[in-house]
Amino acid sequence: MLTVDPQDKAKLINPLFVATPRFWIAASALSAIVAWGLFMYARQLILGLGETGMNRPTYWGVYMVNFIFFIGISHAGTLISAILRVTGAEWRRPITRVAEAITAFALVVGSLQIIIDMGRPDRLIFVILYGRIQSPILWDVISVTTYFLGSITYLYLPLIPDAAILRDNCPPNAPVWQRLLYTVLAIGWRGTREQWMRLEKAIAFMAVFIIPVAVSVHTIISWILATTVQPGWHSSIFGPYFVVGAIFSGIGALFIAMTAVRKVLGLENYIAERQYRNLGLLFVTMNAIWAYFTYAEQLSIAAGQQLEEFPILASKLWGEFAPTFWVMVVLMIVAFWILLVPKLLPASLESVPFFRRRYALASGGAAAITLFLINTPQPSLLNVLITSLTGVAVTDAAAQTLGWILLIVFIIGIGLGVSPWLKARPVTASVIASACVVVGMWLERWNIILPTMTHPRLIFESIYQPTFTELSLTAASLALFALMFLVFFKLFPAVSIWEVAEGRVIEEAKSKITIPAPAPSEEAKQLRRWGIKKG
Amino acid sequence: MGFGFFYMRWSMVIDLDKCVACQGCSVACRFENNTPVVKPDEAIKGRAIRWNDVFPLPINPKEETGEYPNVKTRYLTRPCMHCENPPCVKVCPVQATFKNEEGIVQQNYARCIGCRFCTVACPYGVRYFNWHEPEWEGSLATHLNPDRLEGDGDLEGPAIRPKGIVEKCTFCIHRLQKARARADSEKRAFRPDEYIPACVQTCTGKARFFGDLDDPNSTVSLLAKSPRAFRVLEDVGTHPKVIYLKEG
Amino acid sequence: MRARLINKHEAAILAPLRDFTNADRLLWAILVGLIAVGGYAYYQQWTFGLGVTGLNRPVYWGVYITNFVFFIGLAHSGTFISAILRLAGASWRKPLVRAAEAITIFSLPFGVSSILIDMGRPERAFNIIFYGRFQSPLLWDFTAVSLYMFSSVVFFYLSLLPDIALCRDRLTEAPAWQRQMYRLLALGWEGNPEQYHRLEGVLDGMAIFMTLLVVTVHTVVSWVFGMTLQPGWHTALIGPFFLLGAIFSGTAAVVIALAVLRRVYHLEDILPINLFNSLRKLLIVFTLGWLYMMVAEYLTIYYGGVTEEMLVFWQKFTDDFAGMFWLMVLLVFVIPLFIFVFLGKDRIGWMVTACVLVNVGMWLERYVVIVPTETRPRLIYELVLGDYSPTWVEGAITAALFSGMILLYAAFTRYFPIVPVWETAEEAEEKPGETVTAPRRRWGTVGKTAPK
Amino acid sequence: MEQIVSLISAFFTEPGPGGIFVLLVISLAGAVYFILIRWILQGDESGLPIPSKMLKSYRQLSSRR
Repeated sequence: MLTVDPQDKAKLINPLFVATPRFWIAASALSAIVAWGLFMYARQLILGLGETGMNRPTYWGVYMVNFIFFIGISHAGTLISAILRVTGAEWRRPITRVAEAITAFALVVGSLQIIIDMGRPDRLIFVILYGRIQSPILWDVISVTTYFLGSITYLYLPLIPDAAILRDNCPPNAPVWQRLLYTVLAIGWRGTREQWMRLEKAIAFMAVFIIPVAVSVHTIISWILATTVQPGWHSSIFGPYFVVGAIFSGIGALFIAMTAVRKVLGLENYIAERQYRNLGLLFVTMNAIWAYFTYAEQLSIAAGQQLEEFPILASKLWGEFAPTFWVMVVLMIVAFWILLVPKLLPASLESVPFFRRRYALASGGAAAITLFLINTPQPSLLNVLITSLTGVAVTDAAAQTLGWILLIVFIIGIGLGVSPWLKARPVTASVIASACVVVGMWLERWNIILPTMTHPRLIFESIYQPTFTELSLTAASLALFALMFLVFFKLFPAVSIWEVAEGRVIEEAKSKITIPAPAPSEEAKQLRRWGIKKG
Repeated sequence: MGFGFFYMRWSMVIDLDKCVACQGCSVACRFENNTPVVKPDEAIKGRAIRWNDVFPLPINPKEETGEYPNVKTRYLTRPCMHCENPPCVKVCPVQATFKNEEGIVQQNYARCIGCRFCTVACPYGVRYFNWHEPEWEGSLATHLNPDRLEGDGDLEGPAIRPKGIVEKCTFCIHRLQKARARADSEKRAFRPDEYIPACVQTCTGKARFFGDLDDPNSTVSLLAKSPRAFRVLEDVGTHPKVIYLKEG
Repeated sequence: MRARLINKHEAAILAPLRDFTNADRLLWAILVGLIAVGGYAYYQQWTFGLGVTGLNRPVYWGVYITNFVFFIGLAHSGTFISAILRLAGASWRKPLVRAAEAITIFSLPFGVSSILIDMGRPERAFNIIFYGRFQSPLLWDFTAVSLYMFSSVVFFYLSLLPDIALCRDRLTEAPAWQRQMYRLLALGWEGNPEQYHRLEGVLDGMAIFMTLLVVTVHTVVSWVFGMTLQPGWHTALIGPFFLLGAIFSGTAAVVIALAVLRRVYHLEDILPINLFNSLRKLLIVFTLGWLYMMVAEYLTIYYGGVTEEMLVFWQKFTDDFAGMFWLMVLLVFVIPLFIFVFLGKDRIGWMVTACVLVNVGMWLERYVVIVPTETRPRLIYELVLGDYSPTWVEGAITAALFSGMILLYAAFTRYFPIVPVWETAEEAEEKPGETVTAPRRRWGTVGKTAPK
Repeated sequence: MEQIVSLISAFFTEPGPGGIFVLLVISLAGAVYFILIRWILQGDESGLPIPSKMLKSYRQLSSRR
């Protein structure tokens, strides 16, 4: 019989046995979207891939973007929790379960994208029957499968003691099937010393094992693109670049998921600001590394200016992919700002008027007006305004220049204005930043796959527009992901009960060695000066 | 210059069908531009300077070119391509090499610091480094071309190069300058056909053509539209202004 | 306010400054001799031109540029160990930061001089300032490397400042000029707690800046190659790859320096074996990371199978440079990984062996990145294409550069404490038992609310 | 817009600005380092008042460690 802290019982265990109406509404809404997706998929299956917007030469579209995106998200979990375990970061304890769950579910949804994308999903088995190891697709099948099995194990291992705890602490009115589920999953865990030691050993091994697997998964996904000779894809940086992007978007997803769990289940005491702060630092670092890789990738194309490569970069910088590219860049900058600037802001600066919300609103208004003025037909209103205000006639080009500079100044003004507000709300700030990053990373995958697809060497350039089928299936995939998450945390505690309890024990042991500070002795005061005679 | 001075876009067309690989262009270039002569042991090390080079294709000696006696050897004669988008200019840290308004990639011997970034960056290998102080044997030293472009920190054209700097084909830019000066002194407008580089002038098979690519009726413009026309290493994005006409 | 106690190892740390031996004189004489030979070689090159080297068309860049990249890479050791580990809060770094940073500031000048030596017209070096064009990656290099050199000297000097003051106050028996030097360099440092606070604040701030600089510098160094169109060089990965290699070889160099210092200056107590074990873990990660980058690079090229790229690829894998390439793989990856994983724990001898191999291998790696590409150009025909073998001039100058670095390092350790006295004093103070306050860690808010 | 573009491209392609930029960066760094070193050396417990509020956070930082 395993006992549990009463607060843990109240917060983590009891909600598992009460189904609120909120849960049923959310679950049925998500199920409806998934059902709609199933219908659309059945339609695509019967009518063929012609239902999508894909064409010649755009053979890969939204499904492939989703695939890379979801597999990227899956790095949240395992990689982060494994790295944090290996390096012994104590603050990881309340968030490992959420992280590992993201991995497992994102992998399921991600692999599903490939099947959706296949013209003949019924021949999936051929990959095994006639698999050729020379093809990167085969590497992918191997590594994703390994990763999936590994992360399921990695999710399950820390779940065993929790299942046993649940088995032993079921409220009397718990349904039989739920009791049975926990009993089966606990596989006879009794919590003996030997069992604990073996479990810890197994988890430690899995953590080390899963890191190279996770790195290999996203590297190999990138190689599906990079081992071709297509301009824009055939780049040796893709492996590390994709891995960095995957971890980056994974942290974003983790932030969103853990905040959702925290809000919905009221776990503010478990998932505290410490987790947000430390994970936020990791997030900023990944943001910087991601920016470094993106810059390195684009610059080498820009400097080369090769005939086939350069049009792809041009299409991103000022061509038809400019909107998605610049939105991505802006989102990443916004995320960077939100994560970093409020942290650096000294408390004393909050009295300065620049750092008020009112000022942010004013700057926002000014920015909007400036943007409008710049875009009025020539000679722009801005020019007229400057001339009438200052009495100096300026050229249109100069007015435009001034307008753009003003716009940037105003945007920085918005950023400064909202910074104290964000500083006071680290959780909200993290979620906003994560949303920016997750959307930005989806766009990043889009900006990698599609410009190359639509600018082939010897096929006339094409335009790709996702159809309703593709959008439906994307929405359904997201819904499926959320639904799995919802159901899982309806059945299992969102915070690993035993790991948190273990953390408390370690913390207590540490706090015992604290010695109260004695007043510095006269001798110490003298020595403090390094024996240097002053004066 | 008040005589309707306008910029040309100088270009060369080389008809490989007419080229007999006599290397006359290389010799003419050598004498026109005072290219230093290196000793045989240096030449074998790869230090010979040939602004205009004639060499077999493909260059990789290991690649099969057919079995004797059915050997297929082709030759390529190669001046500087004077690219529209020259990789050498981009990497020069001091603007010792630059593309002028007429599209000629010039080299200033007085400013070059000898870092050899441009030689490494050029995909065509048209840039040469002076490994030693240049020397000419015997009577060669007394027959140097006195032409040079000079002044205001510039030293270009056939001027004697000091050691440790990079030099390259200039489309005989000193001839252009001389032709312009002559037209100027005769108080008339300069015509594009007044100027051709030495290699074009000497070409045995009349394989080389030279002129203004911006003029739609010039010989080079017409030849550039030939279905046989191609440019070397087009895919690296340099947009060369030396256009070849394919063999056969 | 933190009390500062006397470092109990102070005498041991200052001991090398007090006894200057004949062995030192011999070492210095040998090094100066090597430098003199290098100087003569450079005089030859200056007089007769770069023709005295083995460089030719199309191998325009050879050993000198390899040295440049290698020295700059070596320099990242110090910044990595001190700045990045400072940011990461790894307190075990403290005894070894100075030894590592000294590698930085003594290898950077030789990286920079490699470039000057490689120039055909070194007397025109100032043209870069008069006529600098920012489009050229060489200018990026010039900016980043000079800023890095300047900043690392300042960073080094700042962390040295309290110890110079210590030398000034303790080494009263030193010759007059030496005492005068300490007095001048100490800038009147008094060691007030306030001064220490400000110093630490500035060092923390500079650590962030230096970390960014390290990344910038080596990326920009790699872009000298990456921004050209040449097969084998024009790859987007070259920035991160060079950076990783630089930190790898730098960290390995730190291990070598530490082991030598430990042995020669009897610093066994101050540089405990744990340091080597911590560095060993880092090195294992770097070795694996290096392999990862290597595979990513060559697999992409191989699968692409672009004609020009493949010529360079086969040059490395099976043709002219195969011996060097596979030796490099053996030296950088296979043997060191084996040693680090199976033999390195608690064994300094093995660690040093592996690290020497890593550094030799990394030099070869730079060479194998730079030269093979040049031997397979797209359109250059020479009778002996790309037959580059360095001459004695290049060898002598390279030897002189390495001797110069060792000489500066050796001389430095005789005049300044190579283990930071003030930073390790702080360390000693924080040990539980004799501490003022043990660090109290907050466990989220769980510890506060959950009843025990 | 055109002007900005031409200004930026001139910065990169013209001879001169690059060198000035290098000098600017180095001298800026020199000035900053000079000020910082002087500021550190002026740190006297009894004497001057604390010049910046940042100092307080440094103190908290270091006492926490």
